[in-house]
Amino acid sequence: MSGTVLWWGLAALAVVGALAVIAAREIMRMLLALGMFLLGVAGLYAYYGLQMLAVAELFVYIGGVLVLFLFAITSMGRDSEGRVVARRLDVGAIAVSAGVSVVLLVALQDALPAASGASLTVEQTAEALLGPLLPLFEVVGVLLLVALAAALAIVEGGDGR
Amino acid sequence: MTLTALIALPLMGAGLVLIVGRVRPSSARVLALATASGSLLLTVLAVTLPAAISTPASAAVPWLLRADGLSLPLIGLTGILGVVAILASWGETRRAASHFALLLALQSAVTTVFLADDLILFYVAWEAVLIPMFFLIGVWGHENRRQAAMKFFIYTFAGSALMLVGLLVVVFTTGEVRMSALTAASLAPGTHDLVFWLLVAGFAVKVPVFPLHTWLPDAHVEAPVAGSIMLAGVLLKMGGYGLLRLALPLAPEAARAAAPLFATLGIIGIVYGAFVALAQTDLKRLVAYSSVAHMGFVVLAIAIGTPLALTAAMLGMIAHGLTAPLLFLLVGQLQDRTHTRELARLGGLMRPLPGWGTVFVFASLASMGLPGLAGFPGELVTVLEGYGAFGWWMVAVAGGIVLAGAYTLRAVRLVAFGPLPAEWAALPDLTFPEALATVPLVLGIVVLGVWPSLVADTVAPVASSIAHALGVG
Amino acid sequence: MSVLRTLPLVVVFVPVVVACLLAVGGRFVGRAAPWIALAGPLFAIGVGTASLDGGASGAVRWLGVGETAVRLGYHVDGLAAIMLLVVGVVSVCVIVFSIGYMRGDRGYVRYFALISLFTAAMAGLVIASDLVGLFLGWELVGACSFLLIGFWYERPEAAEAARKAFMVTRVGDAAMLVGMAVLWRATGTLELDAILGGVGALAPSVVTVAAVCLLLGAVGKSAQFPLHIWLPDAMEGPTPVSALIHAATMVAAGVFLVARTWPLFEASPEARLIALVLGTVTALGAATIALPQTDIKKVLAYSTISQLGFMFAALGVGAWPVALFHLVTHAAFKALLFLSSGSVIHGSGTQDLREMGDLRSKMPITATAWIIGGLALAGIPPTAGFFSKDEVVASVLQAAPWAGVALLAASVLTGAYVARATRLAFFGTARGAKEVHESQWTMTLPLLVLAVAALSLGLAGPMIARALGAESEALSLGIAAVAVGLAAAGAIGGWLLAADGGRREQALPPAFARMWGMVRNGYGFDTLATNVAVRPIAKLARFIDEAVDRAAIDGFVEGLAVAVRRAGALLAGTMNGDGQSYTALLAVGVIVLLAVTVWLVR
Amino acid sequence: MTSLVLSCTLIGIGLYGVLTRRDLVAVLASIEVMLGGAQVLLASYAAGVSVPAVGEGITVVVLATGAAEAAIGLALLVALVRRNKTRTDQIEEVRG
Repeated sequence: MSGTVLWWGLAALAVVGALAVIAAREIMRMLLALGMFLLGVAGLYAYYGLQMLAVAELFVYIGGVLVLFLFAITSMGRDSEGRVVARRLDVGAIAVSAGVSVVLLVALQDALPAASGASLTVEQTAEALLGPLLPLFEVVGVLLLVALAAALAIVEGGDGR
Repeated sequence: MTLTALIALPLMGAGLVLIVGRVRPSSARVLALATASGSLLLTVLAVTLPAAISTPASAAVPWLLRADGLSLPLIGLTGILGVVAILASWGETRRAASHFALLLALQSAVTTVFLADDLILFYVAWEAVLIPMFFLIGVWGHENRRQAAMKFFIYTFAGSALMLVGLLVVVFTTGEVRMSALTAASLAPGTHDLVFWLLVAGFAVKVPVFPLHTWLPDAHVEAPVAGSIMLAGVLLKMGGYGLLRLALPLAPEAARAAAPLFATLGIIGIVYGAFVALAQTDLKRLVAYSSVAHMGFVVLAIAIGTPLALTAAMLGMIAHGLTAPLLFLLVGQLQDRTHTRELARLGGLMRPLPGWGTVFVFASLASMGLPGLAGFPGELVTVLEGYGAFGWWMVAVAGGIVLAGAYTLRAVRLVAFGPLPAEWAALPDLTFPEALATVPLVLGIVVLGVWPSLVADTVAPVASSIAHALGVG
Repeated sequence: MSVLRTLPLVVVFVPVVVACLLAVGGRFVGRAAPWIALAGPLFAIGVGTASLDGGASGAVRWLGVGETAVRLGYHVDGLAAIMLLVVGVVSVCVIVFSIGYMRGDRGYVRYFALISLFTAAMAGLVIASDLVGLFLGWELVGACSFLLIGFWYERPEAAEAARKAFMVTRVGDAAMLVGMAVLWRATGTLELDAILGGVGALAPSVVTVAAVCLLLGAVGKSAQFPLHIWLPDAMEGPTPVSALIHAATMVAAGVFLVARTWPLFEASPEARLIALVLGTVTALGAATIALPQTDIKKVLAYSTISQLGFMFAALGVGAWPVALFHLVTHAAFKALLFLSSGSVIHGSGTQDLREMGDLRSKMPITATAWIIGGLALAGIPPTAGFFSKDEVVASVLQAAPWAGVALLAASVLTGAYVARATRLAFFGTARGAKEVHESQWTMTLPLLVLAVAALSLGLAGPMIARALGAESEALSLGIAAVAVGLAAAGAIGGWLLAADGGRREQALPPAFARMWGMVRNGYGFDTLATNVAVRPIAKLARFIDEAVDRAAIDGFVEGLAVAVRRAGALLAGTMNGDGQSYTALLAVGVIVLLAVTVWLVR
Repeated sequence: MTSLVLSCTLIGIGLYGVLTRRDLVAVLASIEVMLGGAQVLLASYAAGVSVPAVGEGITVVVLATGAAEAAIGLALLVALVRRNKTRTDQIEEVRG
């Protein structure tokens, strides 16, 4: 019983966070909302027994991405401060996004296997990553490296076009 | 092997003319004329000595060519018009080399259409014809040539797209690509109607069958003289040839079922074309609509379907292939002098231009079907056989013939006869090349008018086999 | 002579060759053109005389598939021989006459080339042994008439008249074509002896329809009511042309056609009745119109229409040999009258009777020639006209009294307009301003030849009847006397009418004068025909061109193009640079795709 | 099944954010939200995969790509800031 209550709590946390992100008036408040959302997600990972992933989420997203956002915002300079204007309630967008989620729901509802309650310890994950999934892990490394280089290229070479 | 040569010679000539044209523009037209005359000679050889043209279906030659009673007269006509078109453009100076090259390429493509025995080659050649024609109208045309060229291209292209679907249905359901091997039986039972109407869509636009004709006047009015000659002379015949070669033999029941519709469209074409021609103020548009009327006869003859009627259809096509180009040639020569085609401004031209005037009256009489000239045999037999097939509708056709006389005589009255306006008093009569260009057509019209069985006997066997397939013969 | 019998086709080929020769080598030939052009008609006379009692025949396969074939052939029987003679003699006279008449004309050589071509076409028409050959000649004769009426093409009236003539005759020709189609369907061939031999086997309706169609063709060509309106206008052509084509040969082709296909008409009472009615109406009507004419050629034109009406009436009652006899005599004296009027026009410089007067003092030969022709036309013995017209009136009176009486009335009128024209032109006081002179020998000689013919042909009746294979009845004196009496009475009336130079005619009471003018205008039939036929067709043509072709069909096609272009523009509008609208579109795409896959998978 | 509903709602919310927010940063944040939604779904079933570790491994990969994407997005943001265009409607080079 307590498990489901926890799940609902985390889910609520994530959903409220998400809503706050898209509705936030002020940019800093949006970032906080994003953080809340990411916390919810990390909690859900933990709930599903993926401890390693939960921890990774905390470090990479909340620690890394959120900071990146902060950095980007501060470097955006004065004028964008605190003036995050959201469009009026756009009915068309609501329809589209609701449509997408409903369609996804219908499409995937019987496609997924039954959710299992098993949980994964960090050791098991470590063995998997360094064992059969080693090439996968390497690829991930390369991916991140490329992303880094690209980011630098864009920022540095930006004005050169 | 001469069949392949028939196609290759003009094509090579075109290439040569392009090259030579760059170096010495003046000699381009001479070389073009030489090539055209060479291919005409070859055509005459092919027509007179059937033995010489047996093309073994050797592996070496990937595509298959075949010439029989249906295609021989048409390639003969193409050969003649090739020479006439080049003579008609003798005075062309703007980018002459590519002009003549395009004319030769057009002639080669049209000859391929008439000789192709392979469905795919037939389609490729059919589309290939559009390209030089498009450029001929688009580049060397008159005022709003681009719009006319575009309309011509898209209209015929749309039709031939449907035709392609039809051809593909045939190829895939029967697996057979060679026309000579294809018969109605080889087609899967269900596909007859589908194939028939798809093929007819492409051919009907080309003929043109009423009401798919509105591209013709615009194309003709804007096209240069040589373009009009080839367009009226042979391009329209590709539609008729397609109907006789493919649509009728492959789907006889559908053809017979559609005969009344085609007859009606044909008769409407005759009367409608005549009426509209009667109201024209532009001489070239008038001749274009007369083509619609003449092709109405061909459509009616095909709809009748008896062996004699199909032969009459062929005769009608060859006759129109001589009279219409002659008229367009004359109108072109007139426009070179008076720079106008408005009937209202012309008049009494027989006085300053006796040579041109005489040929114009001759061509008009031929175009209105005067017995003794090319148009008469086809129209006579169409009415004779038509009464058997469609009864009192022939009165409408006879009315059409009278109307043909009406608009032709009106044109003669407004252009050649009557008082001579002062501005045309000093017009120069025909020069030697211009007169020479008319000679092959005039001779052809007289010979075909006096001795129609020259063409009829070659067409007869094929016509009776088609009619037999239709169950009418 | 016998070699000519075996080679009848020479009557067609020689003039054609001559015509081409003159057309091409015109400049070199120059003044010798007429003498060369004589070759054709002389051969026609040769073959005609040689084949009087039956000539050669032959046929060739013209156009066909397997056994169904259209054959073209010739057969010179008595009828053809007579026609060849008529064509030949009149052509010779006309050509010789034209030497003087056409001298100095720019188109001198072209004129003789066309005359030669015409002779060829007429000969071809006459000797054809099948309907296609006949139709070939028939239309070519029409074309030559078009070119000759419009010979002085610069004059708008001539150009208009030429077009009108060819158009009206082509209406008749179209009917003929339908008739040929009917016969082709019924008998599978167009050869005359096959058709005429098998008339008995044909269904009555087929025979009647075919006969009526052919009759319509004849009515068009012989300018019978209602297709007569082109002949008076055809007078715009040179007078020798009027003499040859519009008096003797072409207009007689209609009568020849009915005679040639007589078994068909014999089997169809309805067709004969139509011929009788049309003939009688035309004979009487045209005679009334001829009376008030002021142009000498118009008088003769309406007179020709009237005389042809006589022949059609004779055909209507079945007396075709009599009609042929009258055709021959009419050809002679009408050609004579036309050529005389030509000489008068050439000499006095005018065609208007009111500007002539007392021409006999200056132009004695022409005057005598005209008078002989006039007597023949009126049917006064001993001229040929008396014999032939008498037989026509006699046979018609016997078969259809009402028609006979009408023809007698027409004879009265004929006498009247001949006398009136004669007095106005040749007697009384000279009213013309120009100096009048007699024509040279080349013009007066043909007049004399034709005058002799007009006098002597009456006796040729039995010979012609024998050539046609029919027995000739004896002359019924009673009717002859009545006819001559009436004609004489008419003549006196006409003579008085033309008193003191035609001023009495102008001094008529207003009511009568207006009616006189209306009759001169051909009862306004010409304007009626234009309003009923020509103008509506032109209006319909314009309507079809503008409304149907340009607006409806072309509009649809152009509209299609515009619609496609506008649809394209609409779609392009969505690419407005707003990244987010792109994502929205992308999302919509995703929804649709997923929905479809889900729907399909289920 | 419930995780699917959650994930779909999160994706929907994220999408709404992407479509409506004018500010680039907000758009990027919304993209993060959508990504998070997807990852939750993946996580809920990761354990259920036959070889548990593989499920885990895949989620790590997804996590990594998410991070990489965020990095690129922010880099773009910085570049755009340098050209002082921070509003979505100011970027018009893609106009058709």
